[in-house]
Amino acid sequence: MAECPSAIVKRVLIANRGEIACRIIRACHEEDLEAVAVYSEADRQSPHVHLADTAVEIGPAPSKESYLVAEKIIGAARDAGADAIHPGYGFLAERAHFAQLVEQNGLTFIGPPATAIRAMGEKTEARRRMEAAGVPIIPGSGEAVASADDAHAVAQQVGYPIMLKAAAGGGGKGMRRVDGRSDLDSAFRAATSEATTAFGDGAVYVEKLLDRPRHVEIQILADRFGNTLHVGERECSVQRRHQKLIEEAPSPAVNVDLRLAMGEAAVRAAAAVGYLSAGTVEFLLAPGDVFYFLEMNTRLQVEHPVTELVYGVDIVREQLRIAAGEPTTLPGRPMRPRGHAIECRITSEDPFNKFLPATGHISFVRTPSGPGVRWDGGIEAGNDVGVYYDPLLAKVIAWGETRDRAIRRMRRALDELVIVGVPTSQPFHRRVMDDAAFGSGDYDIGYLETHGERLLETRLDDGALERAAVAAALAEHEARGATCGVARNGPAQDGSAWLRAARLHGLR
Amino acid sequence: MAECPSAIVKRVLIANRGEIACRIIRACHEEDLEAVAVYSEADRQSPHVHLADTAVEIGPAPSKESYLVAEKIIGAARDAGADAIHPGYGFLAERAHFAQLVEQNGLTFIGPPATAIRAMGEKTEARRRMEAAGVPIIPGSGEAVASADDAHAVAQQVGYPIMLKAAAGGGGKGMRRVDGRSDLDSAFRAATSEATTAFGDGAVYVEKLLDRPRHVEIQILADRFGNTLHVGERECSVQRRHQKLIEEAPSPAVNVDLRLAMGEAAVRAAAAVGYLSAGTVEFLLAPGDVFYFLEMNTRLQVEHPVTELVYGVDIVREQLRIAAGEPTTLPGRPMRPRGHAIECRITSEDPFNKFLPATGHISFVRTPSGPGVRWDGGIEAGNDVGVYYDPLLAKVIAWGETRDRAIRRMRRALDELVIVGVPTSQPFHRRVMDDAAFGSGDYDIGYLETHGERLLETRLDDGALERAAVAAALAEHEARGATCGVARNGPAQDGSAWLRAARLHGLR
Amino acid sequence: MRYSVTIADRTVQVDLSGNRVLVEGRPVAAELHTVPGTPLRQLAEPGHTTTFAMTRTADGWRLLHRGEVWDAEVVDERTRQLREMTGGSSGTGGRHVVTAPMPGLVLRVEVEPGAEIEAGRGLVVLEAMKMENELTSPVAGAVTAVHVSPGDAVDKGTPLVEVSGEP
Amino acid sequence: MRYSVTIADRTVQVDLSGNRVLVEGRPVAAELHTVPGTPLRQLAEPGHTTTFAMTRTADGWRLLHRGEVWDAEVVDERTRQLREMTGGSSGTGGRHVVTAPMPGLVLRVEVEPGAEIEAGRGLVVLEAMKMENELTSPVAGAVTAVHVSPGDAVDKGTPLVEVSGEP
Repeated sequence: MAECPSAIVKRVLIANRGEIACRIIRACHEEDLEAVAVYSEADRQSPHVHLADTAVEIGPAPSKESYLVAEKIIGAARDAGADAIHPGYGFLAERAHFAQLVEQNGLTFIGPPATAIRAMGEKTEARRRMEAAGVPIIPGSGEAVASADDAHAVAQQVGYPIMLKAAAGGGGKGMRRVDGRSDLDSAFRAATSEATTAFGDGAVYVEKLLDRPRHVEIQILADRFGNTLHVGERECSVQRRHQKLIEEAPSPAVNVDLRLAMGEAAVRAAAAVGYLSAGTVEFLLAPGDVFYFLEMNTRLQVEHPVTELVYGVDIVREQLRIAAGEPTTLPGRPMRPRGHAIECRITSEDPFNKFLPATGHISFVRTPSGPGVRWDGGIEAGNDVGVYYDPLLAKVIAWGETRDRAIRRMRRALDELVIVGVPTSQPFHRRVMDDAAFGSGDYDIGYLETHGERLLETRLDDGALERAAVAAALAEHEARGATCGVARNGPAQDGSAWLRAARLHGLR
Repeated sequence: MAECPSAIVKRVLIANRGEIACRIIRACHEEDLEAVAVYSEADRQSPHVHLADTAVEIGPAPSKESYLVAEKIIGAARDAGADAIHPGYGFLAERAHFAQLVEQNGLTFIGPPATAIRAMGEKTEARRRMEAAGVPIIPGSGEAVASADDAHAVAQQVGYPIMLKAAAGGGGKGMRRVDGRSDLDSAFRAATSEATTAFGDGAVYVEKLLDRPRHVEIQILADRFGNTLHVGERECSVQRRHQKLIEEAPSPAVNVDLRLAMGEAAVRAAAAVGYLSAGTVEFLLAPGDVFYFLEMNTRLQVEHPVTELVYGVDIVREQLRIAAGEPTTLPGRPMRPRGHAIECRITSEDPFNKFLPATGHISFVRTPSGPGVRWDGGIEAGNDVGVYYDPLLAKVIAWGETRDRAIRRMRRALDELVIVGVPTSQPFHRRVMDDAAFGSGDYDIGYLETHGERLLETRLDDGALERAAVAAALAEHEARGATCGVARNGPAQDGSAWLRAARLHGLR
Repeated sequence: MRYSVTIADRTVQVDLSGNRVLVEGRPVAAELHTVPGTPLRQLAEPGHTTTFAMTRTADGWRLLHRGEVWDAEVVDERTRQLREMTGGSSGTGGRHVVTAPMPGLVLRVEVEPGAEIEAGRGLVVLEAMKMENELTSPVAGAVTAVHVSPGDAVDKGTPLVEVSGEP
Repeated sequence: MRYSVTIADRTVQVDLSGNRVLVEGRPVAAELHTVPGTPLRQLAEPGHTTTFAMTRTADGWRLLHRGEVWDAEVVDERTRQLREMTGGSSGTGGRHVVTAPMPGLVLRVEVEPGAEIEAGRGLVVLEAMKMENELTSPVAGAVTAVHVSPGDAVDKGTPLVEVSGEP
């Protein structure tokens, strides 16, 4: 496709919000491109609006009335004079229809062709294609099953436990583990119902459930000059309900040979659907270096920064270049990772309350910084966290010369981070960084199930309890005094009592 | 010295403040070491106090009564149970007497031996040693000159222009350029007086002034196992009155061969004084790849982060390891830089008012973040910037795959940075990032003199003027309305006028 | 003034009468300093400095410190004595109202009035932020009321289910 | 209300009467939004959004935007008319008092009373933050007073030298 004329990309609309919109706006500015933000009524004061060169309001807070309305995005692009659209992740990013609509309106879609999105989005179809391309797949039904009985028939061939998965889905929605026939009916109903809600299509298929595999994925970049390259793996086994919480690169379970084998399989997967731009091929890695295709995410991934840090590449920049018809800047040969990177997703979920999503007004943020720490944020003091969107607030990413160093650095960064106004997942991450099971690198997708309860026990040693109690009492005392506006210890006879009190309470 | 018993280092006192104290505390925490901060009365609420595990007050705001009093530092270390002291840069960092005192008190000095500090601190002595070690030196008097006449005699041998330099000094103090005999008397008096004030020793010596050289320095690391290694160069030619403003690594003027030659000369320089820990050998680089020894800074350098980013090392961590008797983690062979890094020093100096130092209360800070941006800060909202200390507030460091990418990223980071409450050097840096002369990489220590005036002209295009004027008028209008507490446009007949006004003025 | 401070079910007595700090009767040299304009407060003790981010809550203070978060209930002596006299307590007996922790959509109701349940039993599944969230009973006891049905949109704080705890 | 806004010696008339925005008589669709609790304000115009950090100054607002800083003097119409009537101006004539821009130590005084000087002539060298800083005359004219001597410690705002500007 080298003869394809270069698209003119000067002004990019980012059809997203939060941290990923900020990330993409930054990449645009570093490439001398103007960035157009879109925002719902709830997001007028969000950081992505402040960072952009212009911003267009696209409707009420619910995503179905704003960020998910393809026509409003296209309209905003036209109004703002944008010539390209970056979808980020989530929202419209993996809707083939949207990619098509963008191109039909004479705009450049910064992502893969609609055909590739469609091919990978229909999961049973993707399985067939992968099998044909020589990419190892998990034994299973291969196509949607019509009933619990049909699912059972497949399960008898491949053996329980099995996984029910939404054919149209991804991201953990419409998935259910089934350990035996007795669980199957309710699980089938739940998966079908959830798939219908999430994707408008209730079809589910059956896969054999592997025994505690690791989730390892390969980053892909493909340009119009025939380069389809793999850029190493990411380890994403710390998950909760199939939602990733912590990612790292490289994977502690992957050596040079396995990296090459998985990378080449991922390239075959991408090439089989005519892929372009950045994408991720997810695998389950079982003991003995056996790996199976899970799905391909045909978009920028939340966890892309860990790859950027160890390979010294800028994946969003590569996307912008590829969309403009330029070749990728990566070398054709396999690259070697330098050091180690870890990402913690800071979400507005309360780990001590079953990770329930929380809302609130963020009154204060102290971001971590210093050597080896990257903050990809989507919030600032003054923002409200509402119920309408994904709870991801920001990502802390730490790089170190070794995995051990990266963990220590992440621990230090999490010590520095302060978010006041909404409960976050920060305490969970902080504890994982101290956890020997995580530190060993020998963990799998059962990590949270196995260690979660222990990790989230109340931790308060005597010294910390006493210090916190003293601080709370002094603060309360000060607050009451300040409210009353009178001396608390009787009338002051001279200035010194006031001085002592002022010193005690930190008044200036 | 491999037989030297390992020192026990568990609790490190940082005899410094501001960004470098924060940097060192972070390194301690990443090495599982406790960090003890010291602070003057002016610094109780400074970030380094918050980051540390404990903090000791050491006296009144003037450094001569706090940070510069060796005995107070030693006493604080004893009180806090520290077993090692990191001096940072400035203050006591290059006082051989202090290093000696630390060791005499049974504490570990995290830096070079007192003998090495002394050898490099006495500039004419250092010149002699360097000459003996085969390190190229600038032609000059070789020793202190007693009078302007003596200086003139040397100048006649090496040719005007010459430089008068404080023998005990460094950091640009007690230095004067002299273009001919007529300037010499006043310059000699000024240099002698400034040297006396700054170092308590008025001795000055003469060096030939090179025609617009570049300032290029080599990072050194030396451990107790006989490893004395060079870790590439830094380009520091953007200076004002010998104070560095912008540094980068690698230097646009240095290729692989020159890097090796300068690196080996720097290693000879360090080895000649029995160096240990991190240090920097500064050179002047003239056209034709000719370089001359300028001085050795026997301490951690402000600009060390650019080296860290391109070589993937942690220089402070190496210092901590070396002090504890461990070997450096660096490979023995010359390392190759990856990508390019630039540092801008954000100081409380007003570039539009001759870089005059300014004071104030910092009410708001928005730090730059995202891919490739490092913020090494020493301030937070709520801090006061006083007159007592160095005006360095923070450093913004940007990494990119190439020099051009690093510049674009720095530009983007400076666009994001907001410091409210005190004028800073930020606008200067922002403009340099757009400057073609800097962008070409072809600049020297005359950069600011040549381009400064042009760079700091008023820049305000019609669009920006109009937007700023409208914003100021709307803010003023809102502020007046809020103050008066009455409707500005006559009595409101119904709610809608209020609503419109509220919408117009951004009230919630 | 004397305060009872309770964090994670452990209570510490802090006496601040007369410009001294007594913890469980023991004198402590502690000072609390505020960074102006921020929630950051620094507790300075000999040999130890702790920085907290502190915000008021309904019954005390929330403290954040190095990635951990603690809720401190702060009660002054008089209030505590009053409570003790009137028999107020925070045991597991009495009526418990489970409310919606965030706005959302009720997907399923998993109990009926009259049901005897264990602590931790799932009561209602709420969809919010695109995730299904199961709300559970804080205590063992009997379900005394169910206020919502599947399909209901609820605001934060809406009562969902009431449980009468075993005494 | 009508405002004269002066930035870097250029003045723009902004008319905010009647809930419209007129710039030099031209209608502009502009709204200013504040991020609560911060100095950040966002000027939204069709096709362009500009975020400023804004703080009040003695005579208007300081605006920070993408690394640049502008001081805007904001004068309402009535005040401007009053000034014009009373002949107030910001020219170079009249008495100029050069004050210490920061606390410091006077190292040298480089002029004497009565001296005729050019604009930019060095007046006093002040040591502050370990640097020598030369303060210069903003105008050409005559030195009418010298208030300090070498060795004096001065606070911010202390008058150092007075210069009578050429009209």
